[in-house]
Amino acid sequence: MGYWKEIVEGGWSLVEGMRVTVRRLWRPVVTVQYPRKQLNLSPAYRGHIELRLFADTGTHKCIACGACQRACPSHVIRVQGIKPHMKSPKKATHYFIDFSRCSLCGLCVETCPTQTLQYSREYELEGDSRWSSVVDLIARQEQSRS
Amino acid sequence: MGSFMASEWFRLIVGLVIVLAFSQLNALFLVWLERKVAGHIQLRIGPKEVGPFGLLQTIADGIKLVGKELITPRSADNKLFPVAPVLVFMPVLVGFLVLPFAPHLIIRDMNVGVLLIFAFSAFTVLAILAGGWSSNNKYALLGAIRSVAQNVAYEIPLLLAVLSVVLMVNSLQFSEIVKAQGRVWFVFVQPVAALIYLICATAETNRAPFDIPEAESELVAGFHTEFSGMRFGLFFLAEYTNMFIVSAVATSLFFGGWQGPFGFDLGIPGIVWFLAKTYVLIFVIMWVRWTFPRLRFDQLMNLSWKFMIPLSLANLIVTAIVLKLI
Amino acid sequence: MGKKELILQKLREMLPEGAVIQHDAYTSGVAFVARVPVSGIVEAAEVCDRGGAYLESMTGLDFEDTAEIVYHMNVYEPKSRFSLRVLFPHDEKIPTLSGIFSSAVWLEREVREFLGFDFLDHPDPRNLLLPEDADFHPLRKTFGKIAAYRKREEIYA
Amino acid sequence: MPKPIAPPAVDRVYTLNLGPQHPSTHGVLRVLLDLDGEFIVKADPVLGYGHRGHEKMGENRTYKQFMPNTSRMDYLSGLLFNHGFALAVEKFAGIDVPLRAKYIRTICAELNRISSHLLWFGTYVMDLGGFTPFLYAFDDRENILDILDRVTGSRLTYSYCRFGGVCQDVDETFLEMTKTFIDRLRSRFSDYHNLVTKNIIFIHRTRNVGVIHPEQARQFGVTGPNLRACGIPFDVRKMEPYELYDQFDFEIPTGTNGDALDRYNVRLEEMEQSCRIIEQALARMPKGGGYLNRSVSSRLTPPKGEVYFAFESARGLTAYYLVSDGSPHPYRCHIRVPSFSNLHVLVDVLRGTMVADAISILGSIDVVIPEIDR
Repeated sequence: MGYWKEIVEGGWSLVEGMRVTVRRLWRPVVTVQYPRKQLNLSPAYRGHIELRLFADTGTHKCIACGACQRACPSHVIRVQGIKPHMKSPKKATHYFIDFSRCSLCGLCVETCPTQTLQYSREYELEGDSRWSSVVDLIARQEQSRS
Repeated sequence: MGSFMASEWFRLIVGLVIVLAFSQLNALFLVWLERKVAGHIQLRIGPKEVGPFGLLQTIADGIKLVGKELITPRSADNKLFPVAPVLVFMPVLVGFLVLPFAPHLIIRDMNVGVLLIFAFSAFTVLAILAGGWSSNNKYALLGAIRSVAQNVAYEIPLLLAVLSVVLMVNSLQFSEIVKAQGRVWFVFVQPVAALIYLICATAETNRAPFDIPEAESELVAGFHTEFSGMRFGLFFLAEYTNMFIVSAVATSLFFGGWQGPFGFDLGIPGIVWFLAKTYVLIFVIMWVRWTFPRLRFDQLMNLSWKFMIPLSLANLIVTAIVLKLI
Repeated sequence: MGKKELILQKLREMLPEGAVIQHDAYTSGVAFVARVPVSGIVEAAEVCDRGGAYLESMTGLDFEDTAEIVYHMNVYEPKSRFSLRVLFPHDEKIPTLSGIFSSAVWLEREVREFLGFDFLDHPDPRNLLLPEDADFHPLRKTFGKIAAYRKREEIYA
Repeated sequence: MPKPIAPPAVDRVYTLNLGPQHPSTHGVLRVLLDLDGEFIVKADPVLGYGHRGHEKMGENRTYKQFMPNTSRMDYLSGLLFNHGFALAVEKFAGIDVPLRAKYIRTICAELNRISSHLLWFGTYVMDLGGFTPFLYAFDDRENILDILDRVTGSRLTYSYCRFGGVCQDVDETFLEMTKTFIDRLRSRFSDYHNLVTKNIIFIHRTRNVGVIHPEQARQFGVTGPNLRACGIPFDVRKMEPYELYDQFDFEIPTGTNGDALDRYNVRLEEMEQSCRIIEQALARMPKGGGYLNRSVSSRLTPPKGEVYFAFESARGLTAYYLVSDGSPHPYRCHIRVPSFSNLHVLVDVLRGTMVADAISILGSIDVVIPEIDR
């Protein structure tokens, strides 16, 4: 008799399964239509690295010490700087970073002594070739400022 | 010219044109409906971008498929390979000839209507086997062999269930069967046969939970793995047209064709009743597809040989006895 | 008397004096370490297998003076992992444990392809992760940039 | 028990290539199946498509620089791997962690375990042909990813733990979101049971399919939910309690005959247990107290010697075996991965089953291939 009981129970389980799916039919849709509406980013979102704009000096405070260059596990940062003259601190002229190989681990942001690196909130980066992802952050900041 | 207009020939040609147009539009609409139903069941939207409510999405897919290159694998059987999709699609159209849309809207009200539909629907299995075997791909071969075994196994209970209805009306003509359901629909008289018919119909059109031949997660895409472009489009349209025919036959056999429930028509014309019921049945088939997992191949066979066929035979015998007594 | 103590006792009888060191504080993650000669590894593994242990992981270590394989084994009991260590020169072949533990088949294949330590009559000596025709051994200290090539006693004093 | 097949006539056996591009292999895996009709005679997985050399990277990076690698091995339980690596180095170098950081790490790790089990649930039922539960499971999983995104900043590859704590503190909204998520997940379990667990087709597809015997599991070193489904309650959180797991009370769900259905039930029950752990952790979490022990230098040099630290990831016992020669770079960094042996038992279990079952069994042991390829 177990055979018939199993069939009845099986049939009832199928009906119950269908009840679950049909109840979903008129529930509100969960997905967001991306290009039309955009989700708001989480406060701690880690976008690609960029130089912070300090109010007092109006520009970044990168002293080209190379701490981030050494801390980066995938060695994607190259910093160059000059000392205008003997007494003054060093100032960074070029800050190259290869976004396509950066794994966004955040070690550079943590080790920066002058806290001038921060995560941006941009996630729609694109480029036509692999080399277009090698970016000079300083030039980028000049551009965004002007 | 006038006599030609009223002659039988003209009626046939107009009927053919209407059938082709209706079946194509219907298939496109069903593809859109399936994606919308699947979307909303899964808490997402389904096609929305192309045209109002995404209605032109299927047409856009069709144009894309027509535009795609027809790739033929080098080692494929180049005589059978291009023919297989046409073989699948052609018999499905023939089924429209005898469908009872409305009292006088049957193209060819043959007295062997039911037989004709099931004869031609059995032909698609041959075409699927041709398609699967000729594409010389292991997955396609496995899919084709499985679909042959499945269709053979589910053809028998399907016909037995239909037989018990035909026995009651003792005529194979669709209009006779629909007229016989004037007062009460056969689904209340023959509930078991209706259930068996629906299950076997889903299996016949290779729809989940019986879609073993084109099981995505196992056989990549089953028998139509190697087909690209409009060849795949034909397989796709054939499946949806087949689904329409199967539910149209179910409405006319069990749910009273163009008649309203229990005799009162509420003034709605016959064809609206017929299409409404057919689309409700199609919705049920889609609803089943997006709810249940897939049966394994041997369970599928056991379900048919050990459960469906005995049940439909018993149902047939009971119908015969009851008819004898009344 | 858990399974671990049974295995410990049998290993003590089988191995020479001082070969088995016990770490009760479980600091480095093992209850005891058994230094096994190359000839006795199959026998020791059979003792562990009969004692109900399973071969958890197999790690090859490449030192300047010697090569080493560490077999970590565990029993389904609290805090009862132990390890067998085998020291052997780089080019010597080690008897395979695939007869005793079926998991050893893949583990040995991986050690062989990454460190180049060969196993005697291994059932399936193909490469597991590296391409079939790869003849280099990446985890050898001589491969690529050498961070540091140490002798064994510099690390395990 | 699958039908014991007679030795196949040589000419009838043909090899079918399952993968590497196949919809239901989780990651890039190719299995050479020797088939006799529908039944599998021999299965031989081909691995290494996703090999990136994590162990070699471990040797020429400092301990801190290796942290991003850990969440890229098993990308479904990235936080569990971060947590394990941080604990391994803390135990090795003797770093103490503030209590609040311990609670944060445990909550995030258990959330990550639930999200990994949810993804497994969705893909497993999809392997069996049911497409809808996949979307429901991902709908729930999306909540977890948003919660973790709020705190760690990324959705999958977290690198959130540091030696001595975590890199960012947790705010009130995180705690509320977790609480509401747990209640919402509990209410969804009844739907999952109605839709899948009680479904007769699902039961027929999974009962007595891919049975792993306890002896077979011991031979191949299987751990995690697959082992517990054979009836052996072996869970590292209970066997070798690390961090706070000895202060929470939660059970270890076990199955009886080790088939796909038992593995399914064990994992669903485990999700429930993780919810209980998170609730207890939320209740006992101290308000104040730092989230990071700042006295740890970035060029950390643990003492000479070795440590073998095992922890329970979503798929089973995972362990870091670190050998240090006193320099900031580890001398040898070996990672014991559960999927390696879980997939290995498949070679033995698949013999004699059908192709449709092969996919079901592969799905039920919940294997992540990049974790094996390392």
